[in-house]
Amino acid sequence: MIVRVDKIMHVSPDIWELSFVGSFPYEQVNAGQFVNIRIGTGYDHILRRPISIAAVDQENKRLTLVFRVVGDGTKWLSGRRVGDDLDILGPLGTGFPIVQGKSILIVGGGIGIPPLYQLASELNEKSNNIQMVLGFRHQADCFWLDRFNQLGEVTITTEDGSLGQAGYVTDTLGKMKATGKVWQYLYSCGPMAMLRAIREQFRGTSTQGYVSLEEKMACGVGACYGCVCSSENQQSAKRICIDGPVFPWQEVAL
Amino acid sequence: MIVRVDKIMHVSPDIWELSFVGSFPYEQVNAGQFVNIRIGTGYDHILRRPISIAAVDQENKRLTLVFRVVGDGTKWLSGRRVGDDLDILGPLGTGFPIVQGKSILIVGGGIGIPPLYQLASELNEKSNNIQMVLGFRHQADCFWLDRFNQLGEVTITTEDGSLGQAGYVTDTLGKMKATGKVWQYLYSCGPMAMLRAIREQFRGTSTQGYVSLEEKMACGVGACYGCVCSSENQQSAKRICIDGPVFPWQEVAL
Amino acid sequence: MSEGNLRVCMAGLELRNPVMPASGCFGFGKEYAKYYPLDQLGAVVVKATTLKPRFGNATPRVTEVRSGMLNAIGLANPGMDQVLNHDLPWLAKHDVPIIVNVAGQTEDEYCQVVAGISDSGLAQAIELNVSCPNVKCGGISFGVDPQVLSNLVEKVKRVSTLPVFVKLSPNVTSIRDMAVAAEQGGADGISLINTLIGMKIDLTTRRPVLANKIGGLSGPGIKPVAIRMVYEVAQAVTIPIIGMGGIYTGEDGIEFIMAGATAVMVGTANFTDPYACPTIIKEMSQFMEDNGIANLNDIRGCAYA
Amino acid sequence: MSEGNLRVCMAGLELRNPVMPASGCFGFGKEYAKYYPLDQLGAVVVKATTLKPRFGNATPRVTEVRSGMLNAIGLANPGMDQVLNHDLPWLAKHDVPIIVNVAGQTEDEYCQVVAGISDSGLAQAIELNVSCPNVKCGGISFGVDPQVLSNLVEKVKRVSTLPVFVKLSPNVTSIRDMAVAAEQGGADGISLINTLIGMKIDLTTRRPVLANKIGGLSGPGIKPVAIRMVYEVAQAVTIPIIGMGGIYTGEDGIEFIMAGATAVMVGTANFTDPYACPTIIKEMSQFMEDNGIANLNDIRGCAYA
Ligand SMILES: Cc1cc2nc3c(=O)[nH]c(=O)nc-3n(C[C@H](O)[C@H](O)[C@H](O)COP(=O)(O)OP(=O)(O)OC[C@H]3O[C@@H](n4cnc5c(N)ncnc54)[C@H](O)[C@@H]3O)c2cc1C
Ligand SMILES: Cc1cc2nc3c(=O)[nH]c(=O)nc-3n(C[C@H](O)[C@H](O)[C@H](O)COP(=O)(O)OP(=O)(O)OC[C@H]3O[C@@H](n4cnc5c(N)ncnc54)[C@H](O)[C@@H]3O)c2cc1C
Ligand SMILES: Cc1cc2nc3c(=O)[nH]c(=O)nc-3n(C[C@H](O)[C@H](O)[C@H](O)COP(=O)(O)O)c2cc1C
Ligand SMILES: Cc1cc2nc3c(=O)[nH]c(=O)nc-3n(C[C@H](O)[C@H](O)[C@H](O)COP(=O)(O)O)c2cc1C
Ligand code: FES
Ligand code: FES
Repeated sequence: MIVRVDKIMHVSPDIWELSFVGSFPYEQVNAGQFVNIRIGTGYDHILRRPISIAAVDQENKRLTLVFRVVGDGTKWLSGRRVGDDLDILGPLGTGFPIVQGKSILIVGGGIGIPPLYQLASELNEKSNNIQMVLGFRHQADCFWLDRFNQLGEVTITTEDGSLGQAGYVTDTLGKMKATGKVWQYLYSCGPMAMLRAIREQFRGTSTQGYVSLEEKMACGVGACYGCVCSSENQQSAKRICIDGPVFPWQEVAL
Repeated sequence: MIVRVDKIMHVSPDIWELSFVGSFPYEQVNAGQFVNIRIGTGYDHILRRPISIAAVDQENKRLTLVFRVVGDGTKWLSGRRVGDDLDILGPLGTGFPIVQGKSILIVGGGIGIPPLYQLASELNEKSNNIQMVLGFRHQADCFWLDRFNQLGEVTITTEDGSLGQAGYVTDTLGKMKATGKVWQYLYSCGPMAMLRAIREQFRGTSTQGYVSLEEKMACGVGACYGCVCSSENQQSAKRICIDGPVFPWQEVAL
Repeated sequence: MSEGNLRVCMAGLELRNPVMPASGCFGFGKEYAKYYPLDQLGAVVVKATTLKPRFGNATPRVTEVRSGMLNAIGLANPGMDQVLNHDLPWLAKHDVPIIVNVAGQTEDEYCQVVAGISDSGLAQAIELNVSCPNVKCGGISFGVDPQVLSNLVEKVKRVSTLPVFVKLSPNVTSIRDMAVAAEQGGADGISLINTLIGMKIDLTTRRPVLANKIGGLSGPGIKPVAIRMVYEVAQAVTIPIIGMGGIYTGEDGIEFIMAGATAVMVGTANFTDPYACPTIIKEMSQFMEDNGIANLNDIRGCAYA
Repeated sequence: MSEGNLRVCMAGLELRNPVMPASGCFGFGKEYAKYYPLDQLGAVVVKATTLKPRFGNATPRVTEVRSGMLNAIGLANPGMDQVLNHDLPWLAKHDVPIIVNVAGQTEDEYCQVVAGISDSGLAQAIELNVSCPNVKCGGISFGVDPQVLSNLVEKVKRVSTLPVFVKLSPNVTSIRDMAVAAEQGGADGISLINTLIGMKIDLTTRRPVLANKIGGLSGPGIKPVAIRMVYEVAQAVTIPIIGMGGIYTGEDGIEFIMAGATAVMVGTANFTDPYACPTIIKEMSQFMEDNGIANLNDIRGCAYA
């Protein structure tokens, strides 16, 4: 479907925030889902680029993405201007389950953080108790901290200690766990190494975890078998674009 | 080189006039030369499109093209707007020789007509006596008639007789020749069939003719041997992009 | 839709139009059924099916290149039993012919799967995939040696009551020899082309992007190779040809028909635009109307006829 | 220019950088000398030269396709005598190595031209074109049969005092077999790839666009096939490889080096931008600097090493 760019701005030196308006099934969005974006109009870029839904504004019928410029596609996207058309598909995939009245830990790393904003918003509305640990490389990479702060207790980590706790999110998680704190649910999105480490940290605990995975995609709708991950227990493949990107962490091989 | 679009307008339903300004060796242009235009910026269209120089305004450093939309490239070109950049090479090729104080017949057909305007302008400055026969399909296809009228005596032909003489330019040429009129030089640009017919009409006369040829081009600079025509006398190939597009009519096989 | 000018009959199959999704680019149909009714299609061609379930290659399995993409899926599929018990029954509820793409590592495996599909009564045709470049010994030898191919087709034909299309690899010196071999083996039709073998290297990691290193090149960039092969094969065999490779528009589809194809398949374009197939059908029909062509037979192979 | 990080030595040739125009895409050098000094190039590779002058095929000979072009020039060239008397002497005045691309229809013809070029002292290397898809019997059989190729190379080597690069056709089942055959015949290096065979049909005339019907596909769209072939051949032979096919940027050039090429050629990109070669040289040098790579040897073949 064709939507219209409504806002586009830097939120850190190489990270952009883009909002669009126009006919889109905003009401169907679940936190953790993504949209698949057509890059250009010719034949130079024939694969769409998946970007997570960072925030949806039901009232104003407006959807916001946050993305890092890493290659041609995201560069093109960052060059859109207010009023430009955008050809998108979505919402795609299976998002995070939204629980009610629980104690929750949300852990995000880098460009995995955007969908956690929509997640925290939805969880916040369902009277959950939310604690967040968000990891960035440097202070300069941080974005949307004020927004996240409105939804729960946020701990920032930076690899170089330029803001918040120094080190990786897992260092901070270790300290938090050491205080005896227990969470019923853990939601996480970020680099594979981070997801793997977190699951290790919580192995044997009662915490139920959900992780959002990434893989290069061709179709984005489950048709090409390009984006699979293997499941922990069975031999069968899971397609990240349709069975995920969010999976209960016991169900997938990280 | 990069030039800037300065004017773009329809001159008939599918024919456009485009002017550009910017650094270009305007003073080096000879009537009959062409520019080679980059279409788009990506990899969808990797071959430049050759378009004849229709008019050059030395004073205002401005060059004008007239082209018909026949495919993707010319469609793209017709979508340029004032202020847009254009990546062009030129002036390319060998143009018409400019004689002085002679009696001259200029014959053009369809989209072969534009370069004849620059030709007539240059010949007009050299005190030549210029007669022109310009053939179009319908009245609606005609363009620049007022401009041509300022440079000599113009006869229009249309295939359906909707303007001027009905029929082909060769019909009109036949009638003109029948009056006993003789021209020292004949310059022509248009469909191959027209050029061939005209040369036949003037075979055995003292008229020295020059024809401007077209062929699909890749490099436009003489390097690929894509655009050849064979010479009448020798076996060797002539490259239309560099040895032409203008040739003395006895030198090429039409 | 009333694209009457697109009706084709091929190897005994009556198709309302010649446009079908290419194997591997349309799953088992379910995914795109969300976007439009599948009965608009000429047929549905499903993912390569093998005897046993296959996970396929390690990821990344797909990557974009200029005017195309590379894939090294590695014949991932849930295996024949699952396909027969779940995927085909679901698809068969739609009013559209089903073509099952079959892959194997041995003649025996091919025959078992073909027999299973054929006996099930759930499909209308078989497409024999002898050209997957992404699986070691995954049929590729069947796709490069005319004699081996001819033998395979003969054996498969014996166990099939359905028409069998043989899908050829373009990665051969003579596509004509392969097509003739398939015809001699008894094939009811030829599908071509599968992907060209390609590679992309990541300048940051300094390694091939795909975990499998090499992958199959598909998309707009390969169309000229595909058109040439259809043109060449159409003059060498009498059985129908299903042409594919980079079809993105109705005009692309028409170009394949003019080159000699009876039907066409659309692969990569589905990823760029999920509505690619219905759009191409409309555009092909429009071209026919605009040019006063009543039936595709009137232009089939006109480029060489 | 001080692209010291691009210096390469190959088959005894010292090149200031590994970037040269591909044969047939740069005439005999004169045309592009108007755009920049030729001594910026690693070498100049001239149009295929044959014993006698050749007019080549009928026109149209070139046409654009998505992300590429088709050509069927048909080895148009002024013939060896003219090349030796006019074109090479002009080029030889420049401080840049000259590689002459040689084509023929018989072993004898190849040998005569190679001997003529070699004896003239006007060139620094020979590139044996055994892969032109646009000429009937125009060398293509040399390009598809390993034994025939090996014999040809052996004979040519006997009459040449210059290093001989063998330019392979990608239109074969096994590029590796062809490369190994060339090496066994005594080749000093391998150039690859020449064009893929393709076709485009004009929907209005309903005939192939090119007068020759088929043509060679070049440009950005073929790069993945070329990279794969360089990668494959680099592991099969010990002689240097000149890689080409769709190089448009410095990163493309680097990708070929990582795949195993020692040098690269730039063809179609010259038509899109006459400054393509010097731009690519600058960009490759910049990549080296940005990534702290002192010498191309440090990344050559790193994708498989
Ligand atoms: C479900 C999902 C949600 C995503 N959400 C976001 C998001 O909210 N914000 C954001 O900035 N990015 C997100 N990504 C990653 C984003 O899709 C890629 O960064 C983007 O496709 C790169 O395109 P490109 O053309 O700019 O780069 P390319 O030139 O294609 O590649 C540049 C780099 O990006 C990597 N890359 C390419 N495609 C993908 C992909 N599909 N997944 C992961 N890495 C890729 C490549 O390996 C390469 O290192 C998401 C990916 C997935 C699968
Ligand atoms: C020296 C020269 C001067 C020219 N001057 C003009 C001019 O002043 N005005 C003008 O309108 N056109 C001119 N042309 C023709 C113009 O170059 C083509 O119409 C244009 O390249 C078509 O590009 P396209 O992408 O729109 O069409 P395509 O999709 O490339 O082709 C559409 C149609 O145009 C024809 N065509 C494509 N390329 C050429 C070509 N190089 N020469 C001739 N026909 C071609 C094709 O055969 C086809 O029928 C000139 C051509 C040459 C060689
Ligand atoms: C992701 C992907 C998966 C594919 N899987 C199969 C397959 O399972 N069996 C098969 O015969 N061809 C397979 N193909 C090849 C396509 O069916 C088709 O032959 C090829 O992609 C060329 O068409 P296109 O350019 O329209 O994509 C696959 C192609 C892609 C891109
Ligand atoms: C117009 C044209 C003419 C060519 N002529 C020759 C030739 O004479 N000899 C040769 O070996 N290769 C010839 N080639 C092939 C190129 O040298 C090169 O191998 C091929 O185009 C792939 O590189 P590219 O994609 O950078 O163009 C020609 C290519 C083109 C486009
Ligand atoms: S991207 Fe195609 S199945 Fe997920
Ligand atoms: S277009 Fe290349 S020689 Fe004329």
